[in-house]
Amino acid sequence: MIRDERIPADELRRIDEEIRSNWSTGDDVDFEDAVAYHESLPDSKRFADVLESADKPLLQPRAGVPRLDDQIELLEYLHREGKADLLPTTIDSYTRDNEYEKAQQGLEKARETGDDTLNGFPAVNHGVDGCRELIDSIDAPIEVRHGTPDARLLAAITFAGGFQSFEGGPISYNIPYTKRHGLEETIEKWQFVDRLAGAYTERGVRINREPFGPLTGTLVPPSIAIAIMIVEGQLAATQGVRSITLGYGQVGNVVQDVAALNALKKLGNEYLPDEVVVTTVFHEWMGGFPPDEARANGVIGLGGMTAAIAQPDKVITKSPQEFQGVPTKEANSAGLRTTRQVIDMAIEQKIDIDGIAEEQDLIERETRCLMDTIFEHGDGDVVQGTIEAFDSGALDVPFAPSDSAKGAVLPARDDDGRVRIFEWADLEMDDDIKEIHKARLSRRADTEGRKQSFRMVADDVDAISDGKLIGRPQSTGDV
Amino acid sequence: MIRDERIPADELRRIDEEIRSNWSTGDDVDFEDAVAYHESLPDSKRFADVLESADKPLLQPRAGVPRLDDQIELLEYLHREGKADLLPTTIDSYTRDNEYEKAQQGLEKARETGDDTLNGFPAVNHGVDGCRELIDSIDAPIEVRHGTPDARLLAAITFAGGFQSFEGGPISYNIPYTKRHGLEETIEKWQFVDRLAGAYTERGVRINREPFGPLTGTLVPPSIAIAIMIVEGQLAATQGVRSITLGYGQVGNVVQDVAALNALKKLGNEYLPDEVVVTTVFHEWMGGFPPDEARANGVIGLGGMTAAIAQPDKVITKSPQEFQGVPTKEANSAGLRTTRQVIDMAIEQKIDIDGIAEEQDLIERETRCLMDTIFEHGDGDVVQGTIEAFDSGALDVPFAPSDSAKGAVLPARDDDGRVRIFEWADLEMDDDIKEIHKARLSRRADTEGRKQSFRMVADDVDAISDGKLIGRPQSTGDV
Amino acid sequence: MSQTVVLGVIGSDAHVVGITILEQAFSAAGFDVINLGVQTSQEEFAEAAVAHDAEAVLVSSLYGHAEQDCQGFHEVLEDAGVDAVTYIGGNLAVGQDEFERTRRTFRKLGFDRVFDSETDPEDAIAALREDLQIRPTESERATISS
Amino acid sequence: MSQTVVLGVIGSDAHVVGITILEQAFSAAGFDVINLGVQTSQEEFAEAAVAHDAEAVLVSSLYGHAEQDCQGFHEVLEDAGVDAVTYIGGNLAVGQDEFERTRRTFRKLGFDRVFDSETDPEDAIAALREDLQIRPTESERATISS
Repeated sequence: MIRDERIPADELRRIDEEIRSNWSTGDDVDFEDAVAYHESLPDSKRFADVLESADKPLLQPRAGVPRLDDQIELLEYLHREGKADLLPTTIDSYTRDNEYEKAQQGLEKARETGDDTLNGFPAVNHGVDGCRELIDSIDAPIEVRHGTPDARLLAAITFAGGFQSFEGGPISYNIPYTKRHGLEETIEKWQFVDRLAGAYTERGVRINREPFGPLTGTLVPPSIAIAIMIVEGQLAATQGVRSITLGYGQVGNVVQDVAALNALKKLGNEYLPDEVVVTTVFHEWMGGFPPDEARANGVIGLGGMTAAIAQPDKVITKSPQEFQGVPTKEANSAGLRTTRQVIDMAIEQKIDIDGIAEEQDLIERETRCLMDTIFEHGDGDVVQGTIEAFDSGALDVPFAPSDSAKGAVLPARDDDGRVRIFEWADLEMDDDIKEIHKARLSRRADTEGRKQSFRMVADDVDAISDGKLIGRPQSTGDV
Repeated sequence: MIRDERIPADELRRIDEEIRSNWSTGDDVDFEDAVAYHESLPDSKRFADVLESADKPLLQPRAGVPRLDDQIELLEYLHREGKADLLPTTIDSYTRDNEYEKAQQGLEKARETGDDTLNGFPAVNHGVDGCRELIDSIDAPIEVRHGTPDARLLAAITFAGGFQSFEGGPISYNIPYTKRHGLEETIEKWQFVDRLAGAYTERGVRINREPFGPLTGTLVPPSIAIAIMIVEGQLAATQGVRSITLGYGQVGNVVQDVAALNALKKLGNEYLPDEVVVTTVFHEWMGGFPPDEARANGVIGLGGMTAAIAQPDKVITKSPQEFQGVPTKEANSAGLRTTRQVIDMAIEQKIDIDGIAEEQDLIERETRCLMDTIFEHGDGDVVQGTIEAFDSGALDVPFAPSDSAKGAVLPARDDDGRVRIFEWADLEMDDDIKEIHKARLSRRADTEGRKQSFRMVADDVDAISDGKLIGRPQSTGDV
Repeated sequence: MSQTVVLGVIGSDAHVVGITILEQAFSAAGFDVINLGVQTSQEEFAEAAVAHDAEAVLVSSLYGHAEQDCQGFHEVLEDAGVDAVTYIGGNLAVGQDEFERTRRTFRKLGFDRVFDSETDPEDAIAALREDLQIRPTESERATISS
Repeated sequence: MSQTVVLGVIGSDAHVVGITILEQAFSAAGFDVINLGVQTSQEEFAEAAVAHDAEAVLVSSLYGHAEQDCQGFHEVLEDAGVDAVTYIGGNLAVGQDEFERTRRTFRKLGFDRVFDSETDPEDAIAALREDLQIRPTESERATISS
């Protein structure tokens, strides 16, 4: 039975050898050589150090194209024109499904035709040398971003390739991304990823790990996201990770977002071991964007404003072309610069909003309920507790496509636009907290003159892309 | 000696006939016919009613081109694509200088070549019928915006032409716009404009008047702007105006901007007669914009956020192309929609920021000092008081090009980014208030490790276009 | 007696929000809903329709590959002996394809009704009631008219 | 003994912020500043330079018409008997003109130095001190080195 225990060194070596045989480029991974390579990197490329020593929120976009030279050019552009502080390398979908052969075909076709036949950078296929060429070319830290349930080979190659930050985790890259991977399976695989990062850490190469906070990206109640962040942080810490960036996706209510980021930082430091350096990352709105770029800039502006007030360590930016999918590099840079301008204009201002402490207190209480039920479900073991709590529905994520979560809990905004829980299903929560949510949603129903119903949920899901925060019924809105 | 007294009816008629003879189109003005025309307009075109009955901030852009058909097309576009609630017609520079012959040549050249040979709509040359064709074509209220020291003929023609709102005033369209027009002269001319608006008002056609709040647009301390707004409101009220929209230009510090708009509304209602309906308009940042459109969108985003919190009755929007000058209609619409999105997402949220009441109290005390000195300078007459107070420097506007103001007072931001007064010159103010400003600026100097100097002023003037709010010395900023 | 609808997102598509809302809407409207979730194959739709004796099969697709995912779908249903009303809705074509053309394409593939992504759940429910000749219950009518 | 500089915005230009800052900067640096303000004619510059026996005439222009506003300016100064250092600064050309070309144009018109709109007041002061062979005072040197 899988538990929250550190993988022994010999087991680490065994799995490492096994997974490196899954694709030809796995042969080139040599741990000692990799440590020496990391040691040769200048301070400006040490992800954990740059992030942890920053005195204001650092900005990072999303970006990945199949060919190495194109990826270098893209990241140089985002660094130079977008003034990104931290850079990403987003991995393609075939690699996320461990389909390295298909990724290889796509990469070769991209090289032949010049078209972007893959939706990201197939780092496994580029291998250790390809990754190092990228790291050598860009004078900034770079993170691997993906969405891979089984990211073991990707981690082995990108760590050896010089990347010092790796997004994802067994829950956050399972529940929102895939239907049929069991939680036990993804936890086991991510224990290896974390253990490998821990092995580098032991040698002085602190690989930064970043659980994916936004989860399904759609009105996720803050306490659910924070509880999952803490669990993934604990699992990583057990395997020896010492630099952990906990994530949170903007819900659009400034008070709730600031309160949630405060709670994330506080509870992260409280629940994770002292030897872990905890940082936070704020994702600009991950739900549906307006099709209109001008309105999209408004959404980005609100994100920047929230970041200026909450001051997370990092902000993942959106672009005005979010609605269309992958943005041009120009639009990606524009999103960075719009965010930068808002943050730099607002961050020196003292903006203390009433009610943040109360909202933070509520979020913390909710999170503790969820953490308690996880520990209880696992008799003190967080791995077993997580699996059992998701299985019983005591822990749940709204709009989860995975069979590993019930996906029965449903959120809706209250009259102030804060995300509350409309349908609790089997989610574990103290009754008095449930009463608070109920009362808030009831006030909204009164305002709108309609009954609380799934219809509010549906309206809220579309609201921001339609130009509002709260999905009010048409008749009470403006024309 | 000119005083704050209503122009008698016979004098009104005499001036009216005189100024209507200044250009051929003046002949077509017939007051009774004009009243009948206004009465025929639908509710959707009644500016004062639409503005005063709105339940959220209405948005209005700036826009004016020489040819009538182009102006109709432009306003239709801004209404349809930009979703502007209120529309403008910005007048050309020749008309502002009463050079109707030059405006005529420009208009004829525009008609021949199709080029925009004037920088606005020459309403006097288009005459009453031209204006009415514009009013008939657009299903929204339209305001005349200009910058004309002597706007008597422009008012006579545009009022008869169906416009129901008219920007400007004797101080706000003198001090920031022109060097050599005396204040006594512009006050006399604007008394006629207001008296004419009052004559329509008496007949049930409430012409809305809007003093130009941003003044020189560059770090104007809120109390100076508010005092001038109150004076212009009083002058208009004396002449019979009953719908007055007091203006304020964003300084970029959210607390100070919200406090200033609150103070503007409160003091406006307090100082103006009860029979006047007072509304407020917030101008998005009127100082230098970043050359980069993405960064400009950040500035607009902060403006929208401030508007959502302060909830003025109207917002004058900026476009991402502000730096280049006159924006394309697409960019103008984009500025409207970015602002709308931010406001609509934030306005339903309860965002109460600490310190607004204190800042508002300070602004109110400062404004009362200035109002007191104006009344004292004029022995109770606001017209004489204004002239004398500007003459002595007891009332002053920073960066005023006009010879009618000393322009000796200088602003600088404090450590929180609020606009304070660095050089008082002869501005009348209680000593304890001066001490507050001095202490705030001293704190900034400490932070920056430099002495208070004009250098801060220069740095602050450029700061927002350079990407920050406060003009910190390079060495303490980020790289 | 309540009627059963089978609901799912076809192909490799993992967009779950839409069907979650549809599930809630059809349940609230009195239907028995079998929600197959995301990434559902043609065969899984057919099996579920047979197993639950479904009156309707509602297919959702949002990632732009609906046309290829639905090739041969109605033959699979027929071979399994499914005789249900079939609807499809979502972002059914990549790019700025005119919706009428998209509707014809999916009608030809055998769907009884085709909806775009802007459709309210209520419209789909009303359509299904019409197709299955069900009347709203008394209490629902009261809600509608209130 | 302090030296006198005449300062103004030439032509119909009404941009006042720049010269306000220059006025403060030159005053703080120990010069006697005669600020003529905005919309100043060539003749007004010449008259003021004569009346105050100015060592330098500093012209500002930000609205893009500097070249036409300055045609014949140095002849006007010469006719009035002005023998002063002349500087011009601001946005001196409309559009994306390369600055070196702009500098040559205004040097040819007779200006001793030409500055773009990004120039710090300190740079202009340092240049003027060099041209007039003035050394910073003791206290100013202390400020500069601190």
